[in-house]
Amino acid sequence: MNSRQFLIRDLLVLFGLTGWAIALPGFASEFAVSMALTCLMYIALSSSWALFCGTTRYLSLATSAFFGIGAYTSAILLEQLSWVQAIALGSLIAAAVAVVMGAAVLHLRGTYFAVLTFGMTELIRHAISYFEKSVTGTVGRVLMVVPERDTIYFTVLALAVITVALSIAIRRTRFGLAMLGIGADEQRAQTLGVNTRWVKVAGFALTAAVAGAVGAAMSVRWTYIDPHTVFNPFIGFQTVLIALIGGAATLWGPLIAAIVFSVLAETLRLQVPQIYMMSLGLLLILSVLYLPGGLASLRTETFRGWRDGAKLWWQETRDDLSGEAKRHKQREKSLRERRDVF
Amino acid sequence: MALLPLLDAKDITVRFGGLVAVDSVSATFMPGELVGIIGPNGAGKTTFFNAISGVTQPTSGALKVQGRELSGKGPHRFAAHGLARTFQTPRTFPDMLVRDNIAFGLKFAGRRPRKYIWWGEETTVPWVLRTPESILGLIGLRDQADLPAAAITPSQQRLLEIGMALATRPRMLLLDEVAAGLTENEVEEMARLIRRLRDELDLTVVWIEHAVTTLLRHVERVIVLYQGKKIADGTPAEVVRNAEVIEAYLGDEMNEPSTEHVVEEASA
Amino acid sequence: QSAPVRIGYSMSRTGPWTGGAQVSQEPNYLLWAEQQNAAGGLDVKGVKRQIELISSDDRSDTETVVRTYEKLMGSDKVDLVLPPWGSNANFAVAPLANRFQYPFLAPTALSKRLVEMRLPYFFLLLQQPGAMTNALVDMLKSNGVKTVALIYVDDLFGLENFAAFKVALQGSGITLVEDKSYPGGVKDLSPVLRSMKDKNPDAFVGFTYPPDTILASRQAKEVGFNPKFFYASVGTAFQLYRNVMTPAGAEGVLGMGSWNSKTSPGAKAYFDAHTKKFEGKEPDRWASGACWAGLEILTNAVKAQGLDRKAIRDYVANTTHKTIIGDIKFNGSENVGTPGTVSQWQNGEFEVVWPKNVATAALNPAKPAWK
Amino acid sequence: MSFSAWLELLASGLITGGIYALVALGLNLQYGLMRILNIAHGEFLMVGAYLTWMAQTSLGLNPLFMVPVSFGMLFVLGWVVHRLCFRRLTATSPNIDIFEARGLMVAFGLMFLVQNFASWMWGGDLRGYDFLTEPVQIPLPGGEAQFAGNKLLVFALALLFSGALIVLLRTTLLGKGVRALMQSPTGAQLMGINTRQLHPLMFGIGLGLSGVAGCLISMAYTISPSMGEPYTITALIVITLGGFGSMGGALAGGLLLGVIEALGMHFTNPSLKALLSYVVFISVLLLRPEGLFSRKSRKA
Amino acid sequence: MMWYRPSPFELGGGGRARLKVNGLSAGYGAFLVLRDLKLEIQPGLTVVLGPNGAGKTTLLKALNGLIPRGGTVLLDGQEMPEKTHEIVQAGVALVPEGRQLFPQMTVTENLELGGWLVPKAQRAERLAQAFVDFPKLKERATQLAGTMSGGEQQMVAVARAMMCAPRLLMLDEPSLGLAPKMVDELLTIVRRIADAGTTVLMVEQNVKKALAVADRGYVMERGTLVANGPAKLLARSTVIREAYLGADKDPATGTTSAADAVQRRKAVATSLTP
Ligand SMILES: Nc1ncnc2c1ncn2[C@@H]1O[C@H](COP(=O)(O)OP(=O)(O)OP(=O)(O)O)[C@@H](O)[C@H]1O
Ligand SMILES: Nc1ncnc2c1ncn2[C@@H]1O[C@H](COP(=O)(O)OP(=O)(O)OP(=O)(O)O)[C@@H](O)[C@H]1O
Ligand SMILES: CC(C)C[C@H](N)C(=O)O
Ligand SMILES: [Mg+2]
Ligand SMILES: [Mg+2]
Repeated sequence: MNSRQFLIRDLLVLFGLTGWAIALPGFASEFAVSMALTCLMYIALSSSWALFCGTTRYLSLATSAFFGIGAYTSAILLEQLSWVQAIALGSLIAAAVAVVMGAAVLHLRGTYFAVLTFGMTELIRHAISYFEKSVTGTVGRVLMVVPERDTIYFTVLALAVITVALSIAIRRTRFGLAMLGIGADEQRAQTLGVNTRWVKVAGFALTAAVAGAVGAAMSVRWTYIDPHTVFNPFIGFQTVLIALIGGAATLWGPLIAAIVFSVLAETLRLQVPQIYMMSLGLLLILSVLYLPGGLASLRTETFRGWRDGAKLWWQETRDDLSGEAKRHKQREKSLRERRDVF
Repeated sequence: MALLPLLDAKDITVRFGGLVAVDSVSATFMPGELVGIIGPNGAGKTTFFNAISGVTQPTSGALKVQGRELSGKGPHRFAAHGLARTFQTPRTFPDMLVRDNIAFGLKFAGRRPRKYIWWGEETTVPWVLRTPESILGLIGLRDQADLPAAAITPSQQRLLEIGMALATRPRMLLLDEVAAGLTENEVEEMARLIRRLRDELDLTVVWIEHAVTTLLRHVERVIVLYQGKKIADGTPAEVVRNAEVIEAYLGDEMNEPSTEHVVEEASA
Repeated sequence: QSAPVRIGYSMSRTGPWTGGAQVSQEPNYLLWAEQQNAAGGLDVKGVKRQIELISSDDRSDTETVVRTYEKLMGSDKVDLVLPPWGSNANFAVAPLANRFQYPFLAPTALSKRLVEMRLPYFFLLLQQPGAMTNALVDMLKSNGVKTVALIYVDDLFGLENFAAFKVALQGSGITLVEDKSYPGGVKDLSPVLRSMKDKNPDAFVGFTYPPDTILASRQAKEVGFNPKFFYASVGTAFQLYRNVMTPAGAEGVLGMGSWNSKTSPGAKAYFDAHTKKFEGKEPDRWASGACWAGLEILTNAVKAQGLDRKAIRDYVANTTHKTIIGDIKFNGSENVGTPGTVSQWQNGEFEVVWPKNVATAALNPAKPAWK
Repeated sequence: MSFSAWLELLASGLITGGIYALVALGLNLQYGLMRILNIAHGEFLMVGAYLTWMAQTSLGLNPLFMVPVSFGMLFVLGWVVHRLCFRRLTATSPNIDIFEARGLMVAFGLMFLVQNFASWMWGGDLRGYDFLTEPVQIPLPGGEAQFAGNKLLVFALALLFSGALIVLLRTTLLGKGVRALMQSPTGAQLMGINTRQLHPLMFGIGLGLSGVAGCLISMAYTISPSMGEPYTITALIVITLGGFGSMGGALAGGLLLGVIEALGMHFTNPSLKALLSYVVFISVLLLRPEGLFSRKSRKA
Repeated sequence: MMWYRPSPFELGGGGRARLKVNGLSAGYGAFLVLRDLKLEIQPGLTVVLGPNGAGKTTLLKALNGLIPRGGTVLLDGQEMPEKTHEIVQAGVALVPEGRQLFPQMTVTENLELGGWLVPKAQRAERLAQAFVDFPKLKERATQLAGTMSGGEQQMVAVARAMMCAPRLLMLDEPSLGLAPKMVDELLTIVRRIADAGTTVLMVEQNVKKALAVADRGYVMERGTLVANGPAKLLARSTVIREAYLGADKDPATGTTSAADAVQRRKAVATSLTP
């Protein structure tokens, strides 16, 4: 397939999914819609995260900061502004914060960036807590008027669709390529003519805008929000986790993972309440070990690979057990490509 | 009409802590020149390249590209003004295909007529610099086009580095030991390729190489760095007779029979 | 044999809320269902029906709580629901309760704001900050306390209690010599306690959560800060407190508590049943009682009204309920039947010591030294 | 404020800081040296704490006895975890960045697994026991201060373990070997390093140290299955402050953080404590990304 | 401690190792670069020559266990172990292509790690020797290896491999990126090592200089060995002169056996501009 065919395929898939999601509240149960809402929330969050962080390999843990900022904005302003305005403003403020944060920290790579974004999230959380406590004399906000559930649903759906559409579009532009180049070798990309600073800040702001909007839309479901809930680092962690499970550099990976992960987690939670988190942890580990490219890399060959791997493992174990002599004979046969380095 | 130098570096100094890696080096490069830079290991050649391509901020000094002051600007600005470079240790995008490595540069090509953005191919762009395929043909990596860059040998990666640099459609090409690890014959091939690039694409080329005999046969001017300082700047013939250069760098390299002709030719 | 009554709830079994939820709330639900089932089932207007509990873990996550209750009330359409743990989760489900018209008798929600929302289906069993702090100030004042130093946790619980406490102090003649807030999960309170010790107040008051309650107590012992009245909040009523501090170490410590097994025969029966079922694990002397009382109210409501949820609501709202912790009566959402109380550790038991009419033991007005 | 009050304040900050440093030791090996961002660090610490609690309450063992025992048990656990997870990961990850990302995911899985294993095994309640809570008088110039015995013990052992690690890594090539291994696996093998042993060994030691930290912490604080996360975060902050992989740095970073918090708490408000430590943390990262106490300049 | 298992060979050289390779094949995944190779390395200094992509690096990698191999490799009559670290413990060191330094560690640390298998006291001795051989490294002892210049890094790589006192030292293009004077110095050092008893196998592109110091040479093309013999004879052979020494100065007829060079010339033969 050439790139145009890919584009058409991607758009068709997106349209199909959207149509299905739009129809959902019409026929599905209360719970299914609620579940879908969670999926959509993480689709938007992790797709937008992957859009920037997956391609540039700047592992940001600040998603919860933007989510929280969006949430607070809508909580404070929902009484004065319309729903759409509140969300737009939430997303705007989150993006603005991201620009400032990005300008300060985007010169640090890798671990430092991850840890710093996390630290900044916590800083924002504590700052807001302190501000609320000492200035407004309360922590948290109670939302008296909240929109209908369907309004929230369609809003988050729209955000998810926009995010995925953006991802489809941006991968094809210079901007997308520039982010890819930054991920591969930032300085090299620069010498090839990429204004990396601008690209990074813009990309970071873009993810933040989405996270802010999602935060603004979702948190009204909780009636009461306080910094601890909306800046909960786990929102950020989970976003990263989902994107990585799906394949951070892929288009559909985060989407697939958001659905699979949320549904799986929920199913396990309801079906095997005793050990569901353990099963989830185990599945997660297995998926990283045996599906390192993420869910998006799942193909029929993958299964064949597992089978061969299992065979090989069995052979090795048997040889390990039966001693060195046998292994020597087998050695010449096993011209394996990858070797265990460690 | 006095030609404007393509690149004018004045008193470039780069320090790393207490170490002065480049010590107040000035050099101008005129359009169409093919200049070699030589010097012992750690003389500051690469650092000088880094400084004049924006990769390292010089501690002091001024840089002008075609009369425009670019000191303190990021590498992308230099690229936009037609400066392209290779890295001594190849820095290709390892996970991308060889072809996509080239395509990347083309996307951000600096010296591109604005029209190109809207109307596609521009006729004034030399045909070899239009598509990844033609550039790959030029550097001889067509067969490797669909391999990830990580899978090709280091010497091939050096070729790819040249391709990536060319893809930005530069005016000036900075080559850092692109012929390292090649046999003598292959270095010769490389030199011819570089000369053709200069002649036919109208480039200015600055070339660092330790294969002095070949280098000196092909360049018109040589700059010699030693302990961060420029100790000579002139034609190969002048340089090979410079006592300081012989002492610091060449040793008895030029006395071998196979290289005598260089000296002869140069002095003729 | 008629179909079982399906009762759903979501509970924190993992995450930060677990500690409280697994002491004050879920064990009671389980005990209640077991007792009812053992007695033939829940009496639904004269018909005994088994109770089927439908529960799941909410990971201490608000969104999960909301989703679970949407499932229980919207999709599964269970007969009744029991509330989740803590103020945050109850805030989130309160509007849902109204939308789906399920009565909620929340044992661990504590906020004036929740009362102010005036949700007809939502009832808060625990004494609210106003009542509790009034009782506390009343007690302090009656015992000649002149100065108080106070710490409170930086969240709704701490802030509301602090605010109510300040209101209660007005006109009492007691001065607040120092008040400091601290973030939850703090690992060292000794600098604060040392500076409070220097001010030598008559009483120390902490609106704290269990880990911090224990931290503050231990560190008070560490720095030798031993005011005549040492009051801390959530967690003092836990068996854990006595285990960690040892009975001698806990002696004289005051805290939020409103009942123990001496409060009423029902309370004793409940206490014993709980301890038996959970192999020595005792219910806490504050919220557990309220939780059990809520279950008693629900049992009676169902007996009287069947599973008609509107009728149950009206019954709950308009009746004065006799429970193990005394009479409960609702004004709007708030329980105004149970008075604010203060309890104190005495000889290994957390005795209600204030107000006198519900006291199970006499107040010891001078805390002995830490042991 | 009197001189002795100052000293007292400093001492209490140092003690808390010692605990911070102790908590960071294991993660510093795993992340600082091996680039395994073990987000389940706090969970393993919790396991150490629970083992100690169990030994104390049901078997009546002295918690001190559990220091070596929990080290040993977690060391073995670490070895096994490494064999089952990280060995394959290191073999299949094309580069260190990808290894780090995948390692993070595995660690998340471990976090779920371990945390919920603990809930399932021991229930979600808060736990604790009483051990050496008696205050001990410490003579200070200009008076004396008192500190809980267990805190002093924890502090002393924190110093001891940090010191032992510093010595171990200074006098042997073990630490350098691990760092080398992460920077160039091929290069390390070419030095004759048995990478298949060194890696699990260091991971095991890291986990063992988490176990020790958990054991000691259970003496001073209440424990619960969800107690891990804050400790992971503290550890991360401390090792970033001190410079990844530097044991001396982590010790200094931990102590510094403790003192800053104590002073901040005394002079401003405990609520500002968290804010303060994050401000310090972020400024350090922005101004000296290689850590406050590392002399070598490392590229970010 | 097991990680410090002393090398089974006499430290300080004197091994005079002989390497016998028979039926060696190796490659990358399904792609075999070397097929059924047979060679014998005698004590002394052996050089392997060959154009780009001939498979020289592949040969060294296979011998050192960095890629899986087929066939028999006997080191002093003993089967060569399979895993790299075991091979190194058996006394075989390699300066790999691409150097594989530890970029975030100082020069000294890099060298120390080179002596991983060597007891501490001797490690210090060897470090001192390395600093004598490469005075530049002594000067830069605390610089991070990754910030060194290309040539300086090459020196670190060579010095590091020599730290462990191997009985067989393999060098993959040790002169890469070195200035001419430095190349001479390096080759002198290599010669000295060979004379001191360590067997050296060196891949070099600097054909003339390499043959001048080597005892024997192999020529490799497209994965097979096409010629071998004493270095003096090889240096005079036509194969070598034609293929590597740039004997022919006429641009129109210059020949080379490197496949891609031919291709390159073809491409350039047509005009580049419109
Ligand atoms: N980031 C750095 N920090 C410290 N010193 C540096 C740094 N980069 C380069 N140097 C030192 O500066 C000097 C000049 O290095 P440079 O790379 O320019 O040398 P070079 O002339 O290119 O040498 P070569 O021919 O070996 O490539 C060297 O001694 C090098 O060690
Ligand atoms: N990682 C790899 N994956 C696939 N093919 C490879 C890989 N490395 C090398 N090759 C191929 O194997 C062949 C031999 O490569 P090798 O590196 O051994 O050549 P060489 O003789 O060392 O060349 P040079 O002089 O350039 O170093 C080349 O054709 C190359 O394309
Ligand atoms: C004190 C508790 C019963 C209420 C709970 N701490 C909360 O506010 O979430
Ligand atoms: Mg250089
Ligand atoms: Mg090679």
